[in-house]
Amino acid sequence: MKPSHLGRIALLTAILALTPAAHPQGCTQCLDNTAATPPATQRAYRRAIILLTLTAGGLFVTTLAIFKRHR
Amino acid sequence: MPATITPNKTDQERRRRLEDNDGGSGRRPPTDKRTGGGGDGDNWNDRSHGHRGPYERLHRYRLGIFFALASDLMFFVAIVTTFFVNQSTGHINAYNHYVNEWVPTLIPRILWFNTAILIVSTVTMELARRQMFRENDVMDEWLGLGKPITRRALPWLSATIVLGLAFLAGQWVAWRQLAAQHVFFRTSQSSHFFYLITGVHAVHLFVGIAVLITAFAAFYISRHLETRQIIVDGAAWYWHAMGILWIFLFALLAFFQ
Amino acid sequence: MTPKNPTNPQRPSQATRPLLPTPYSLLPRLLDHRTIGIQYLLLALISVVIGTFLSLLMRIHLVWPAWPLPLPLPLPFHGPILPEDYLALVTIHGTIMLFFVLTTAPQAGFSNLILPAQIGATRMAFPILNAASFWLTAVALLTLLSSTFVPGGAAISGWTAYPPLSAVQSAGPGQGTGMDLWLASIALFAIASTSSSINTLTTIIRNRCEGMTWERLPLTVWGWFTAALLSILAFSVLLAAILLLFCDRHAHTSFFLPTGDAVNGIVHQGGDGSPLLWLHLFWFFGHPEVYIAILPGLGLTSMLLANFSHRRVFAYRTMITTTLLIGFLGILLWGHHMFVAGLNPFASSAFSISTMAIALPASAKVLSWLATIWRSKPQYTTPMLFSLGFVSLFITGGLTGPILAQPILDEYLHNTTFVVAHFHLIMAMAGIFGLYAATYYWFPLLTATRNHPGRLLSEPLGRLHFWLSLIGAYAVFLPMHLTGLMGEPRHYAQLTGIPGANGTLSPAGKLLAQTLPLNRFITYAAIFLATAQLIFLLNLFRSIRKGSFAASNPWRATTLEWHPAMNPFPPPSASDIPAITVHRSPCHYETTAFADSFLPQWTPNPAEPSMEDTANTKPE
Amino acid sequence: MPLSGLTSVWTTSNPWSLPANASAHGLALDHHLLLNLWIALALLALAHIILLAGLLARRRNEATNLLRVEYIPLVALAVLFGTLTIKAERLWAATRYTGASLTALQVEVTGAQFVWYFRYPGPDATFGITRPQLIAPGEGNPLGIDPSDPHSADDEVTSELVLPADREIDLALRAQDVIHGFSIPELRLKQNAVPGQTIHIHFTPVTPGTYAILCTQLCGLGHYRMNATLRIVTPAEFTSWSAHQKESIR
Repeated sequence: MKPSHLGRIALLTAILALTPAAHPQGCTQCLDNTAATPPATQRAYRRAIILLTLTAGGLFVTTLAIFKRHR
Repeated sequence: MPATITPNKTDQERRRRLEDNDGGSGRRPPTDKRTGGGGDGDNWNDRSHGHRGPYERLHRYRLGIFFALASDLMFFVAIVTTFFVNQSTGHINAYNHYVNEWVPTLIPRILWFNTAILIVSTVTMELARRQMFRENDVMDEWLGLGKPITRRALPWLSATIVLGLAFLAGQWVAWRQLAAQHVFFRTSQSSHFFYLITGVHAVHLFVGIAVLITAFAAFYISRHLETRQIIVDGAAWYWHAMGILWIFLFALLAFFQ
Repeated sequence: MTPKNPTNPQRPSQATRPLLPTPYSLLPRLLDHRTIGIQYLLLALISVVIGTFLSLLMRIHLVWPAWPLPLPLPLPFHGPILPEDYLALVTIHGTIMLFFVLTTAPQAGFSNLILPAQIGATRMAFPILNAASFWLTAVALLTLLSSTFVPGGAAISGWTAYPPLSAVQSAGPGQGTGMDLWLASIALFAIASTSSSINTLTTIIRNRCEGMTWERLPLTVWGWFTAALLSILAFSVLLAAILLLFCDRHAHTSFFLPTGDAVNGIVHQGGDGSPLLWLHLFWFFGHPEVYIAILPGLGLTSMLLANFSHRRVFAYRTMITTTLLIGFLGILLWGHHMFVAGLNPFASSAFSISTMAIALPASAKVLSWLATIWRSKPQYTTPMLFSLGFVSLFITGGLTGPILAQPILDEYLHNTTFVVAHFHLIMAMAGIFGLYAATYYWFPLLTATRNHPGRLLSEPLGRLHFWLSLIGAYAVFLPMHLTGLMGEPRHYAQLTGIPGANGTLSPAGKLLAQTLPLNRFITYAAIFLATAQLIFLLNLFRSIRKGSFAASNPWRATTLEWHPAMNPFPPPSASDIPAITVHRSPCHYETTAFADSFLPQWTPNPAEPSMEDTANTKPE
Repeated sequence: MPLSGLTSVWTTSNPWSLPANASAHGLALDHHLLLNLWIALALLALAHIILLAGLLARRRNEATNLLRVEYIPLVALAVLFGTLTIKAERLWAATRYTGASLTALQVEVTGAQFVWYFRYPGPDATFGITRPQLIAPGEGNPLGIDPSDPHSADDEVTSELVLPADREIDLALRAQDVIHGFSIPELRLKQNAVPGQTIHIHFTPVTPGTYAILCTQLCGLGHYRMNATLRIVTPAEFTSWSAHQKESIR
């Protein structure tokens, strides 16, 4: 096998060996961030907030409408 | 008084005293459509019918029930909100993976049957309610010519009570079936919600049935036609609301888990 | 109306004949809205005395930790105050004051006493429901107070009861039975105030007398209306949240408990609950709740300022709109309590904008008040003084609102005493000033019976009470802003001798110790403020028995509650119940060079209707 | 700029001032806070002057000009509050909308009744797995770190937060039992630690010194004494400190 090949393989192994050391922090972070509020949960909370506000607001306005009819 | 078309003073006074003093004791024809007078040309006489008419009490109770149902709706909305959020909440497991352990609770097939029953009961309830307000019968009954209203409404009312009880029984069966599969209230996140939602709704229906039975008794006890009308009418609106609510809750449990 | 008054229908007695075999004379009395109103006010009075006492205990403990409360018998909180006792004090104080004073007194007490009269009705819509909700409230109060006697003491998680602290029994003393009783009490209160609000709404919409269009409703009625509307929307959500929390505590569910939550070595194994969810549900209720407490006061202030400065309320229709707007926006901004609680930052921004938005209707109200009294040479009666105090406190407390509504600033100020100062000024102090204004103003109607006309509270004592209270209120809560800016957090049982990391005074200890001089001053001011209230109690008890009799319309007011027929004295005879008809919007005064006259809502128009009248009664 | 003038006025003339700021983002926050406070004070004074003037001046016919009295001031207030909101939102976005850079120093903060623990990931820049079952403060494992996880070997747990100045810090906030409030007044920092969640905040300390870490969310009877100390040191001191920590671990 030619030394050049050896060099390439060495480079490749070096890169492969070094990457884990380079990215674990990134991994912890993305993992933690999903743990903080995964998109699904965020969506659920958004849905919850909208549901609460819309229902309450709707009832508020409906009552006003009823009152206005009797005014 | 400005020159507007108003009943004269005495009439007005009589009307007011009646309105304030008779608790629907039926001294006034229940189908009387007189509207109030007075005011200062502030389109008082263009008021909607029944606003000052004989059904004062009835409409008051309807309004009260509307508000009660509104706040009840918020109660259920809060629970549904919790449902959505808990459904999509997960945690980091021992292997440092983010997992969501929500396992849907398979709803027993009998719930479909129960839903059908509840819908039918809503129809019978509405029929019973309609019977209470047929003007000729109301006049007859008020004049003491027999009890046509009772005759017409009672069957539908009883039907509703029976159907309601059937629904509750059906729910009970559903709970038994789940329990047989060892799915209990505390089993899983979704089973919490299944039992909570069905349970709370069942309690509401239980109250509804109690009211219906009261209405049933009222046909024999209460001397005032309007009181009977009010109980049936109120029970009906409550019952309809619970029916519609159940359809939403059922859809939630059946399709959105 | 008084019980034996003929206009009081026999319907209640009929409706309840099957229920309880009470003496026929007593039942109408118990179902009569005026009696119920008085009962509510008494309940609120007892509560406010207790709540004030507890707050004094807290203030004293903060600056003189060693001082034991010299209670003779082993009542709760006797002897030296432990940290858990302090937190129990915080919890009970907050719960009692917000629920049983600031919600009950204006929203149930005065609304029962005054609202029907102000809309020309002879009674509330549902008397039985009305009485039921009062007795439920009373039971709720007793439940709350009883929680201080159980082993472990009362709940220690504050009036917001955040889980897991409130969900796990082992999380601290008072989180066992005490917490259960707290939850039960609040659940009962929620049911009670929902039903009383249903009653209020139905009464306002249905029982108005002829001519009382919604353009002509007094602003107090609008306040009661909006507050009641908010209660039916908010309290049931609280009820649901309490139900869920109760399941978490006793039924092994996990709505608010996350997996692997380890409290004192006990690891919770269950589904993935979310503590944040409680915050959402609670504050969805909690923020409207504080508006429920203040809205009636807003309405009353407008009416009193106009009445005593002998003017029409400036921009009446705008005032109605702003009242409704405050109520409506009040539903949409609960998230500003959660900026640093783990809320999504984007959601924080949204909530902060909706919160800033509510500053505008509030400012509109202030502007209208200023315009109403501007160059009016008002008549400085005690109710007027308290209304002016309300305006001042509302402005002072309100101006810190927009500051706290900005997430970035909340990141520093959240849960500091700055927040405490803010909501005490705008809700507690302004609210209580509103209640005082109402008491001094409506006292004749409170005390009138069919045997003797109503009495007046003593004016000199009232003025003294006002000035001391105003000074006291500012002396207590203005310095509290400063301690907050210095970084003093809420709910701290001690400010001194806090053990640091390594024996010596930790940086935290230093930071807190710096606030001590101010805190001493605040405590002295609090004692002063509380003492000033004794004047009111004295005035109250003196005037109830031997206050001077009032005329049927002592304040020359234009609203219907002063209509002779609405006054229990003299009792109208069965034959002539006047048909009350409303002819104009409230607050019609005419000042000519010779004399100033006023036109009550119920008097028919003079020959030529005045321009403003027609201008004001045209439908929107 | 006048704002800094206001700041100095406030901090010098007022004996009870904000604690000295020690973070990069704190300065802008302080300016905005003081701007707000001065505006509030001005409006307060203005409103009360109008109130008193209106009461003292002699009687005149009531104001009728809705536009001048109500709407124009309202618009002015709307503009004022609007600008404040926009300013605040931009500051908020700068601190909260974006995560920390990958080069930020990672520290995990864990709140438990009634103490703060700080964990440094060590050379492998990765935190070991924690399991609630393993929590045992008595046996020196207050966080329940799983020893079988290779990453956990070099984790350092301290009771004192030591941070290098002028480097971005990425705090991961966690709570074991109940909600706690992590607050460092001098860093203008506050964020609740919620059980079941890991919440990230990032900031850059600038001024070396020792500062107070408080709990600002009611967490039980020991809430008032749940504090810790933050030491901001120079980068050099920090490296030596962490080296010393590793020694102590071995």
